[in-house]
Amino acid sequence: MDLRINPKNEALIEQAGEIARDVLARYADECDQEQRFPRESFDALIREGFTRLTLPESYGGRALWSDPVCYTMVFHELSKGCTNTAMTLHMHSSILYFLLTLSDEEQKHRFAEAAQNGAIFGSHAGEAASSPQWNRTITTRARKDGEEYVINGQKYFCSMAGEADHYVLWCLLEGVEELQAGLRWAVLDKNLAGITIPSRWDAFAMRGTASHALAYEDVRVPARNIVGTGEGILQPDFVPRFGLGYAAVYLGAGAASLDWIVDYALKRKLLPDNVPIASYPAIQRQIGEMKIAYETALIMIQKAAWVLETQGAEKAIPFINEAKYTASEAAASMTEKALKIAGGPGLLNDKPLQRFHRDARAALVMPPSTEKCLQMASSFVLSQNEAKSIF
Amino acid sequence: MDLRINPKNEALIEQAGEIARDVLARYADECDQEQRFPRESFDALIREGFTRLTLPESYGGRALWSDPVCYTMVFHELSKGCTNTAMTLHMHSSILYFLLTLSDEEQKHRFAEAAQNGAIFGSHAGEAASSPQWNRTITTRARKDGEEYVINGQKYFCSMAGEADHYVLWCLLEGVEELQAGLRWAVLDKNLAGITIPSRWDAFAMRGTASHALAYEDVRVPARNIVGTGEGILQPDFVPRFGLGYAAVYLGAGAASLDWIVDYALKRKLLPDNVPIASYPAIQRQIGEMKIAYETALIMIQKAAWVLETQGAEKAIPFINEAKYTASEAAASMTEKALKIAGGPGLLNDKPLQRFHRDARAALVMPPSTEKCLQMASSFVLSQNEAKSIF
Amino acid sequence: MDFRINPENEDLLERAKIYAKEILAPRAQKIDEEGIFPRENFDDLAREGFTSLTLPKELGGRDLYEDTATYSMVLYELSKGCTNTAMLFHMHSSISHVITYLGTDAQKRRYGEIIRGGKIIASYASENTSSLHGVWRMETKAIRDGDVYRINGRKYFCSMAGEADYYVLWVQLEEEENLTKSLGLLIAPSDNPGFKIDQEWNSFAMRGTISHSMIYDDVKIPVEDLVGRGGDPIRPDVLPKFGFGYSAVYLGAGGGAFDWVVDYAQTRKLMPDNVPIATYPAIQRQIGEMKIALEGAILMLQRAGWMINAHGADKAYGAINEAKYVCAEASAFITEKALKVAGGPGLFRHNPLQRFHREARAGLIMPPNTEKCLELTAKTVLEGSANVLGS
Amino acid sequence: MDFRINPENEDLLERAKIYAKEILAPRAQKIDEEGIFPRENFDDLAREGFTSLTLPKELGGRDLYEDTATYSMVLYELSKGCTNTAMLFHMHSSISHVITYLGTDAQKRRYGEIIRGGKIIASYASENTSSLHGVWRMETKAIRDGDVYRINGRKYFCSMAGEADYYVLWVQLEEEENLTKSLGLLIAPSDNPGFKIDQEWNSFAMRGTISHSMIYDDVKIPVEDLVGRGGDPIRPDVLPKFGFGYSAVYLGAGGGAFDWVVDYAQTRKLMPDNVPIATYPAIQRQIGEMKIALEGAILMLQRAGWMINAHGADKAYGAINEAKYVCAEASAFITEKALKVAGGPGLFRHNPLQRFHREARAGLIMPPNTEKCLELTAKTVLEGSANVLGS
Repeated sequence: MDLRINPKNEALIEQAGEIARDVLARYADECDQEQRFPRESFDALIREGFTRLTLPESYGGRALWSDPVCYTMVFHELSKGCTNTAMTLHMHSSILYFLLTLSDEEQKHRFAEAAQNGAIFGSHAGEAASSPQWNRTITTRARKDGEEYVINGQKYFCSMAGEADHYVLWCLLEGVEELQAGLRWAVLDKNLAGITIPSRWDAFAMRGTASHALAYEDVRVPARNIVGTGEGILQPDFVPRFGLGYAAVYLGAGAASLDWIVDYALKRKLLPDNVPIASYPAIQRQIGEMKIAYETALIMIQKAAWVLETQGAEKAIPFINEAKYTASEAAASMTEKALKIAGGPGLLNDKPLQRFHRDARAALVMPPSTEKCLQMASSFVLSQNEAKSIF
Repeated sequence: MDLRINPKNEALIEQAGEIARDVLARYADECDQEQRFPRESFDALIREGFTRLTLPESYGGRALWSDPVCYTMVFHELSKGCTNTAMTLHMHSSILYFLLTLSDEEQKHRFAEAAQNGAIFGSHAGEAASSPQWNRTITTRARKDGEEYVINGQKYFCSMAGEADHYVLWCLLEGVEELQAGLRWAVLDKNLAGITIPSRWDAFAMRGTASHALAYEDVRVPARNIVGTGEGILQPDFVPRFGLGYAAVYLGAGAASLDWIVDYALKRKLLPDNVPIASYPAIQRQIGEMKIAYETALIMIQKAAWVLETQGAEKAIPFINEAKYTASEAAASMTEKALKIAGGPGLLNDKPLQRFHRDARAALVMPPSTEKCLQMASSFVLSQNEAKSIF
Repeated sequence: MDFRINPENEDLLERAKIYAKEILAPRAQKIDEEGIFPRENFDDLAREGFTSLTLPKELGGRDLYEDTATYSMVLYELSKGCTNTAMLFHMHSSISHVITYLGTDAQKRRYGEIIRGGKIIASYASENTSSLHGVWRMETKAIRDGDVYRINGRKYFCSMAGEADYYVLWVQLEEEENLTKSLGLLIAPSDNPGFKIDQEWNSFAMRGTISHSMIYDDVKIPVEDLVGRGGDPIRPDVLPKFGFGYSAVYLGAGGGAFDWVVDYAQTRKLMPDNVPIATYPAIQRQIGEMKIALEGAILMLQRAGWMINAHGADKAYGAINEAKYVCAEASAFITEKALKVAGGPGLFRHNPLQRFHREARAGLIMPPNTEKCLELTAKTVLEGSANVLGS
Repeated sequence: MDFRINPENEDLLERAKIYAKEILAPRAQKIDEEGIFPRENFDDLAREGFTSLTLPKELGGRDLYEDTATYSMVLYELSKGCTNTAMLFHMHSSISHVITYLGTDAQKRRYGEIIRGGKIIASYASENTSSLHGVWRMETKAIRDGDVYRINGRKYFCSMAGEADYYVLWVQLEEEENLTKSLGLLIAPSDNPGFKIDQEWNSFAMRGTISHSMIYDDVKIPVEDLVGRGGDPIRPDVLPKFGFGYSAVYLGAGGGAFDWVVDYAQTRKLMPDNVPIATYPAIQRQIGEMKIALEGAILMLQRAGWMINAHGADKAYGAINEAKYVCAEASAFITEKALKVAGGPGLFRHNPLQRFHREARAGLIMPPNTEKCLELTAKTVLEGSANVLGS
């Protein structure tokens, strides 16, 4: 047993922490309040190479998904500064990794080069909501027409809609009903004709992710931008990697609330006692609960990442489910406790606590949801072979 | 709105509290440890008229089920002294009430007179466990043979087995499958030939209820001891009244733990502080939680009892379910908190706290169970017509 | 015992339900988002006579503080439509009651007329924050100068600052430290030139209460506008009336969320099941938990309300505290669970769930907060009584 | 990062599982019910070499305290078979380690031989109870008298009193108040005539630890049986080793309950459904919650164990506290939930669930208890470090 982080990437985690504090945190409240994409933060991340984290080293990247523990810790650190930035960068980084996995050589080179030059990829998989006993349904269709494909469909929860340079869509070849055979990814320039935003992301949590809906009406895309052959398109590690990153990002909201409230508790004094409220036992008790919830969630995430690295996605899925559950519940309970400790001032919008609290609510419902996690954890125990799909 | 207890029966509630403190509490630990029926307590209750609570006034009774609020409060008070005594007396009192409701005139007189003279009736309905989506299954059969009926079957969780003077069984007339038509109650002298105890009640909670299994093999009972005609035998208020009493009795374990721990906290001093632990904020916090949980459960029980009295059983069922849930959870959380507050000494068998804690565990599983209550509460909201049966 | 709402006031409850649905709910989102004062709502409620409900009957009111249980249910129902309006309505109504309760005949006539005329009177009291264990303090002093009081000081969380027609000032009338003799209540029209609004209220929750800070810069108020005598506002028969309604208002957020999510569960369908999610057992279980929590909180609220009238506000103090705790916790619990049940759509800003969720957070924090309630409750158990001022 | 159990010691874990199932579990009920010392278990474990595991390799052990993560998992696995045996095994093992860690070469040889010979050494330390915030105190004094120490005093909760072959005495060596210089560890054969057992251990939980009180009535111990120097036992590199194993043992109760209830859920069928209750979603959800709680606690345990070895026991103090909290709470949570899932049969004494449930309650209470853990954890956050003695 050795719980040290891979020393090779330790500096990266530290750097992520610094950028989070120095840059991301500076813009986080503003972007949240104005409900806009954290462009300044993203630009800084492009400059510092953080949009290339999952690129191969030959393209100036860090191939970070080969070290999932460090991957999660980097995004966890970023998230402490700005949950929205961390979440959208995670979407970009993961989809980029998957894209290169599925691409042919020409595509791989072209996409990697674009990313190397700072292009941002958004991943758009969401369609109408599926029940917990889920079979993925894809209604977006791609019809071949000469050297082009014509895309029609609608997607929901499209993070970085209007902000990413390229949209990566999941679509089904027209005339093919079987997912395994007909599923493709289309990589679309965001400026292509026929792409519109029919409804905007207007939510009380994760407000800066620009997760609008996107409609595609007869959008024509060159055939070379259609990725995948049906073979391996439903790679078992795609969805788990997304989920693992969510856990790390959402826990960031909890961690930020702990940092904030500790600082607050050490400074805040009430009359007539005139000692920091950190000296009150009732406050200490709650900070103790927050800290322990945090540590438990963190080690659950690290273990899941480690299993993913060493034993593969299929083995890791139950661990990722459990980590997502634990991290979400920890983030939710930590931010709630922090609000209680802070009292009235914690409600004010000029302090970030209420933002951490709101963002943590997304953790409870974003896939895999609490209910889904419980169901999967249970089915893993009750029969060892049912735990495959996690979203 | 008027939340005062009916003044007519107030003195009775007070008297119940006195007997609980003076008599029941004295024998409670011993009966629990030796796993025996609280005979001394029961004898005292017979002397004081508490086995006649639900008899009509013409037989020296108090007709207490006509005032369900007082009924629950009396049993709640008794339970603070001894959960086992309160529970078994509740079984006796309720079954006696139901028996007289269903009996013909001759039977009514005979049973009431027996009860007036101190006879104890045990109610034995339990058969093999049913699923939450329950339909009652009765496998015990009564075959007519001249002026007698011959009973065969097996019952579980028969409180006061070997202790009650009469066993009241639920049985089905042979040859009739339809419950509504064939269900009868048989009132058996406990000494009848053919009655055996195949397995004894050996549990870690409610150890003094003598809830053994009872086997009936060709037990011959005179026809005049068969009660009911099929008409009204499944009275809608029988099961709810049982459930309401359970809630009151189980909450007694919680109340007793609160009383005990308050006394303890005011006296217990730790070195080197040398002040009562009641002065520590962390202790106060937990006592505050216990008290509030208690008050909430109590008012839920009282409301359910009031609805039963004023609007009838059918209307009251959802309230009784909710009261049972709240009371069980309150008893469980209160006794758990009390254990935490007491520390090591609370574990010792020479103190009653561990008994309260164990007895409260039965509250969580005894019908209607937590799960059943939640399901019923939910179905009441989701469709107003599904909330009829509660066990 | 009688749990029915006083028949004499039942009409008010029915009307509150209708106003909540037809008048308040449609405007609630705008009030929340823009953080504006619900002036229109007040005007409509005034037109319906609701803003005079707590005036004595001889002044054209319904004397609703004589039936605090119904009063609290009216607040609860209004709050399900718009938490902000209900909160302000309560502040106006409680001060209206206190003015006529403590005032001279001349004051009763004068303010009775003003209130019947639809004017709004605001009540606030916050000074520099006091510690959990601290006693009340009042730094704002009123110095007698001939026929007027001259007042200088600073107040925080002043609901309706800049919007109410009249302000209520809580001040210390003399230099004497003992507030039970010196705390005074003054009323002044809000256009008094000495009132300065200092800081913008921009909060995560209860945004429509526009609770700015205020500075009293040599405010001059005629001595005849002192209501009652020094110390009267914190008399044990007066003070609890200010606080009690908060519990009802905050519980309204939970009630609103509950109604919304039940409706949602009955209509929301997921692919490919295509049945309402209300049919999933995991959803049902959670609706059951919410329902029971809501019922318990409502009862605790009604119980405290009833005690205020039946035994006097001073005797009801313990019950009021317990109700505050249960209502705030239930509302927080229900809104959080509702978010989980709703999934992604619950986060959308056009759905009221996220608003209820935020409002409920203020309930946890507003005085007496969770910790304070527990401490006070523990004291009622450990010492047999709780000081009204909570010191 | 590497979460694998050290391959060198994996065999121990496998063997512990087997012993738990084949040796310990079948005897567990009798030990619990009769409150007897598990002598047979110790003899069997000694024969398998397990009672020497923590001795250094050169003394015939496996030096298992050099791999505390595995040590804790061994305890956890044994505890699933018999919590009492695991607890006593841990006490014996930790003191065995400390003797050889602090002892002279002569002591190492001598006690190494004794331990390898299957003798049991007991460790206990309780004096009069200290308050949550109190510092350690030691009233039992050892007065040097020529070649012996003469010891008088009284100890509480002395596990294995009357049964261990050797006792370990925690005493104050001089009159000096500073325990970091004067606290000494002495060993004596249990047949020393000065040992008097004072009170019978009759507890609700951990009945097989027979933790009587003891009186040291002028116990004479040769000076060469002092282990280490004054203050050594509470050195920050020594003291945490005594406490850490408790967490693993108590978690074992949760683990045992979990295994039992999963098996139960897969076999238990209710009428008339006739399918295992494991197919009910409400049951699945709860099994999911239990599973995740268990996984989190195991990880926190392993993390603390790893930190003891990787960074030193003094640096691991925070992690040890956090593990204690999480393990105790998880075990309490799991056993309570398991009771609910099991229903009535879970209460039966012949099922081990009620035993696990009771043992888990001791976990909540044994030091550091929940409140203490939270306080210490808060201090690590608020002050950056926690004092080893917890003052």
